[in-house]
Amino acid sequence: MSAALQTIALEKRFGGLIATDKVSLTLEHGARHALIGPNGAGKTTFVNLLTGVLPANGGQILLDGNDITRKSQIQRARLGLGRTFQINQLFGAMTPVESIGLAVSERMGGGRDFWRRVGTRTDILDEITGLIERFRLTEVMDHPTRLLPYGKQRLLEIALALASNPRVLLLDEPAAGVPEAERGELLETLAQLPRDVSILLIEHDMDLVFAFAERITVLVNGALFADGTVSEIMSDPRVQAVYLGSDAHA
Amino acid sequence: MQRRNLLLGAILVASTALAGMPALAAGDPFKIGLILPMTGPFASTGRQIEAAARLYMAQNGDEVAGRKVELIVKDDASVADTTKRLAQELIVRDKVGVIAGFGLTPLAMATAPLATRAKVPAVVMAAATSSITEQSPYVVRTSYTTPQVTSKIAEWAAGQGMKKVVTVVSDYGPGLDAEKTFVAVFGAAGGEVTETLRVPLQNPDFSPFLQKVADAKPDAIFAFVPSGVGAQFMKQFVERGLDKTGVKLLADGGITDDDILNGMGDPALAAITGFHYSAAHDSELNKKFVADFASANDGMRPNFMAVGGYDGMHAIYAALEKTGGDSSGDALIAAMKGLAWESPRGPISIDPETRDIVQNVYLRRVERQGDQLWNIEFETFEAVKDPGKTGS
Amino acid sequence: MLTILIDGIAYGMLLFVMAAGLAVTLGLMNFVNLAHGAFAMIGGYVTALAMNRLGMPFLLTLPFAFLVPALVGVVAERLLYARLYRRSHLDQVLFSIALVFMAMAGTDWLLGSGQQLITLPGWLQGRFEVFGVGIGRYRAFLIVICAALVVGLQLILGRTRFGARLRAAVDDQRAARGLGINVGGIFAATFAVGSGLAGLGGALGIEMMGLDPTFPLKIMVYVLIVVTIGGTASLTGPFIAALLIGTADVAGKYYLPELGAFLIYLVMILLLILRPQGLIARAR
Amino acid sequence: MSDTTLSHPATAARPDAGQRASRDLLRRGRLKPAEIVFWLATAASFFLLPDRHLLLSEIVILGLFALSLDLIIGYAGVVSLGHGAFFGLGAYVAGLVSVHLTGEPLTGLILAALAAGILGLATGPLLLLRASDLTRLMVTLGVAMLLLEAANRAAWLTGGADGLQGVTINPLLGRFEFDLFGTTAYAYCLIVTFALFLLARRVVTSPYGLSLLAIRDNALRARSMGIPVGPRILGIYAFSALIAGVAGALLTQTTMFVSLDVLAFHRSADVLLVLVLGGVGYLYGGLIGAIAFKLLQDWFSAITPQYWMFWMGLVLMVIVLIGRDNLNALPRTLMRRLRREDRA
Repeated sequence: MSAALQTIALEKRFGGLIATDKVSLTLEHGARHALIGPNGAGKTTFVNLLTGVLPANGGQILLDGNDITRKSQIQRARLGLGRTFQINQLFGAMTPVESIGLAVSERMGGGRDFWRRVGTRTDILDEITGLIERFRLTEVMDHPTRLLPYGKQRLLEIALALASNPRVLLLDEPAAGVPEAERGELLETLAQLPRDVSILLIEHDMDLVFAFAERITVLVNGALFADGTVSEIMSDPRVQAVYLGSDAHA
Repeated sequence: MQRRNLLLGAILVASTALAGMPALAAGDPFKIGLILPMTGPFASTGRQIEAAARLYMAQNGDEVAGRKVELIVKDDASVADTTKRLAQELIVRDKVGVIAGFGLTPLAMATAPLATRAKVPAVVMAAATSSITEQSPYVVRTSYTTPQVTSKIAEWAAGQGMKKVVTVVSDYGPGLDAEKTFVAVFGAAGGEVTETLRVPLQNPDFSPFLQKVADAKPDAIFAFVPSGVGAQFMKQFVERGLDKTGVKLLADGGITDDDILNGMGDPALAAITGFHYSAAHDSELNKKFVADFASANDGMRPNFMAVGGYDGMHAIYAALEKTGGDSSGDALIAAMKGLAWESPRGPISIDPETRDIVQNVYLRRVERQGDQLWNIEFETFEAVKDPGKTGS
Repeated sequence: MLTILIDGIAYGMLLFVMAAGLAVTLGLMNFVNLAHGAFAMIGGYVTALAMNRLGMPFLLTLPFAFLVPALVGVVAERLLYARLYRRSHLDQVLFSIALVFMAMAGTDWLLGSGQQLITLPGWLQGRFEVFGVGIGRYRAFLIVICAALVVGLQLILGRTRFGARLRAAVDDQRAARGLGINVGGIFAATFAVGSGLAGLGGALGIEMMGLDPTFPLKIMVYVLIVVTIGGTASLTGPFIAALLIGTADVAGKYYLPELGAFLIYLVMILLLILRPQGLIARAR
Repeated sequence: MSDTTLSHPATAARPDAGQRASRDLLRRGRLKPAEIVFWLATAASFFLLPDRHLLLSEIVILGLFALSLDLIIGYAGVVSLGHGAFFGLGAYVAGLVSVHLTGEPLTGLILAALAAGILGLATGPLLLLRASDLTRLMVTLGVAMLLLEAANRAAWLTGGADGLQGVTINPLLGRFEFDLFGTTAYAYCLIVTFALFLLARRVVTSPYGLSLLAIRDNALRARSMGIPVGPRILGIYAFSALIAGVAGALLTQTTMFVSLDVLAFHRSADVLLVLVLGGVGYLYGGLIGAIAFKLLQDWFSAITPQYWMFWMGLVLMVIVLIGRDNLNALPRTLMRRLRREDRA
């Protein structure tokens, strides 16, 4: 059985600069996999290549064994590749219910429906309320998104990604900027993400990585530096030297 | 001043009504709806006509056949559907007896069917496309038609022995009308139009077209452009040295528009134009018209638009006089047909068949007299009908 | 052939002088100022009135055609525009169009609706020949003046402290503010220079484009085309765009008269399909 | 908890949460009292102002046109300075239908709508370039100008600069003749506009409309959710073009005339002005803007036919300077102040 997500010698150049250097990475089904690396290691470029924001210069991306290297952002999303953003990308004028409702109805093929009124399909409604509760947004579900506290916005960011029912979910620094008081709620929610979704966590925060991930890949200067289980990586002297030891942010 | 007159008139009307005089139609004021472009690129048309109409009323009083005449001016910004809506409102709300004005052809075209339906005369004081008067039996014109003038320019050019002419016209109705007439008449007289150039109306620069003319080396160039841009046209004509190479510049008189002729400077001296009116027309009536117009309007010189408005008012006054105050559309139109009078431009009449104007067409050249430039008439074609209709 | 090219370049240069200010205000302040043509009109009227009513010689009026709109520009910027920098583009469009309305009607009221005409000094009229190519004197004059302005602008932007600050502010307003640059002052100064240039363009353009109260609307579309095609990241883009549009327009009318007014829009649409961000896009 | 799979979450949802969610989703589609008042007032104008039907028709047509623009600007975030292209095409198609096919108004209306919608589909892809607002403004402007030039050139078909001659419209439904007072015309415009308004309202409050809002707010996120941004924008653009085409057709049919200035630049610019004046993104902006703009224009130009633009400009400028939000809040603020004074 093929991996949930796999890259083979994926490459990206900006002029002479190599941003992603033949990275081959495998994300198993149901994985809790973290991608770490110092600042400028090329993590964001890698995510952009995976999601199709940037076109790759070489190599392949396989989603469940299917080649998606040439597919557009939208097609990849429709094939089950979800993501969250490092900086919130939300719909400020909508409420959480509407945002999630939109994602759910898109998935169920209701997005082209220009006649039915929003909120009249009970199957969609049920899913929305489920997600709202799971992500602890019940209190604020009918408030405009831009007025929500940051931690709630962060939750909504993940809820939105999950609402599209992805098979693979890329979490791009989900805890970035969340105040300490709201952090616990976020971590708990992350821990409760459904197991059948394979997750690649791109993270800076080592506490979160150790709490969440089962496997870790280290990216340095755009190239794959180390790959292994949490304990393997933790005990790898090279990683400690290059990354864990030297990086003050860790 | 005018407002006070209006007020006085209103009081008069009110008091006669109150005095229990028989409520004749003749007691009501007779309203004239003047729809003009008062804003936008053709605003100067509106200004000239309005000023002339008011001058006519100042000179001839505001009472005709016992009826008080009122003028209502509306701005259509030269947008055809606005013209039509304003005309319709003037007819149904203000109950005007006549609609008048119409700065451009499509504005008149849009309104003509309305005149038919409402049986209200429409006096065209500016628009010059031949076919306007055919759109409705209630249309009367006191301006001129493009073929009327252009055909005489073409005849004259052929008479002068010119063989090869290039035409340069603005790419819109009147321009194409002029081009068609010139090509036909000049060709019939044995000349040849070697090239017909059309300049987009929104064109700030004539140079490429004039360069083409320079390359073609014709005997003369015939030009028809809207009056505002005529000055640039002539300047660029001179700048390219076309006057020195012996190419004659023939044009519809709009190019040396009296309104702005003075500012054009020496390049204007190059033009030979045909037209129906020059502010320099040598008659007592015209001298008084020009002087009164200037004194009432801050020194402004009346142009062909003004005389169209002035004569339009005369046609309305004379018709109302003739019907003895009967302001029904049919009576007024019948009265206007065949009217003939002396206008500042010379003797004119309304053709009873076509309701179009019959007038002299003059050939003029620009001359400097003192520190002013004038269109001096040097040849006259008398009582010219619109060949667009007499020909067919 | 060369005559046509030179005509086109002269026309393009003129367009650039009028558009330069708009490119900078759009790039720097992200303000859509559709009233830019109104400042060009002010410059034109300054020259026309000074020549016709005061009898000033043409060349002497040009500095005033720059200064008066610049002054009006700085006042308008501080009093009105500055309040709207943070508003949406649509509000800015509405506001600047309102300003155009007022400028047009106001000019009409003060000075009448007719064309303003000027008579150039004799040495600028007519044409001269170089190697058999006829060149209009006034067009040659335009090219020289505008080229000098372009070089001057580039020097100011590239070599002076003001230029460096301006570029910093265009690149990143917040960072520039952090560096202690008086962004507000730069805005006002730039707006003034841009308005002044437009005014100068208006004055130089009377001979070729005419001048009446509807001038701001007439010129607006052309200026916007130049700025859009050129991009707002630098002045080089609009400069190339202006020359391109100028020569394409003139040459198109000469060689393909039947395409007439189509050409300029076709060229614009094609260029924008190829380079949606303008010829020279912002590096980021 | 974590084993609650996505496909069966209903049992977990508390009923009151479901109701709240449903209420929130239905919120946008709900008819508000102010809307009912607005339409009642509009209907009343038909009976109360019988001698202004001509002006009112013009207002309604402009309002419908502005509403069509609101669909793309307010709901899809795509600006346009060339919407007159669709208005003009609709106007010409309606005119040509009446000259060459039939004077029956509804046929002309439908054909005009179709033609404009097809043009919208054809030119829509130009807007999908990764472009700034300015680029979009100019591309749309370019398209409109090309169409204007084409109409000017095709004088054999369009009548060129003189305008299309011979447009006559049969009585509406075979019974109501288009009268000189504009009464039939006004009723016709009102009914068509109201019907299209309801349609547009339905569309923008549908899931499809919600997805447009999402694209406007954040296209990056919309893409990552798998929303096909291009086709969605194209769809609303074509729909908007279709409505603009109907507005154009209404103008032709009620004035029985078409000339080149239906395609002129000032149409596109005016409608943008009107919409921005009324406010974007709530469908009523175009209608309210049209009412305000036209009434002001009518009023000012009755006082001073030459210089009305100055006063118009001044009013618009003051409106922008005060800010529309403050202006909308004005009645409330005034009421509050009045009440306070009452008490004092």
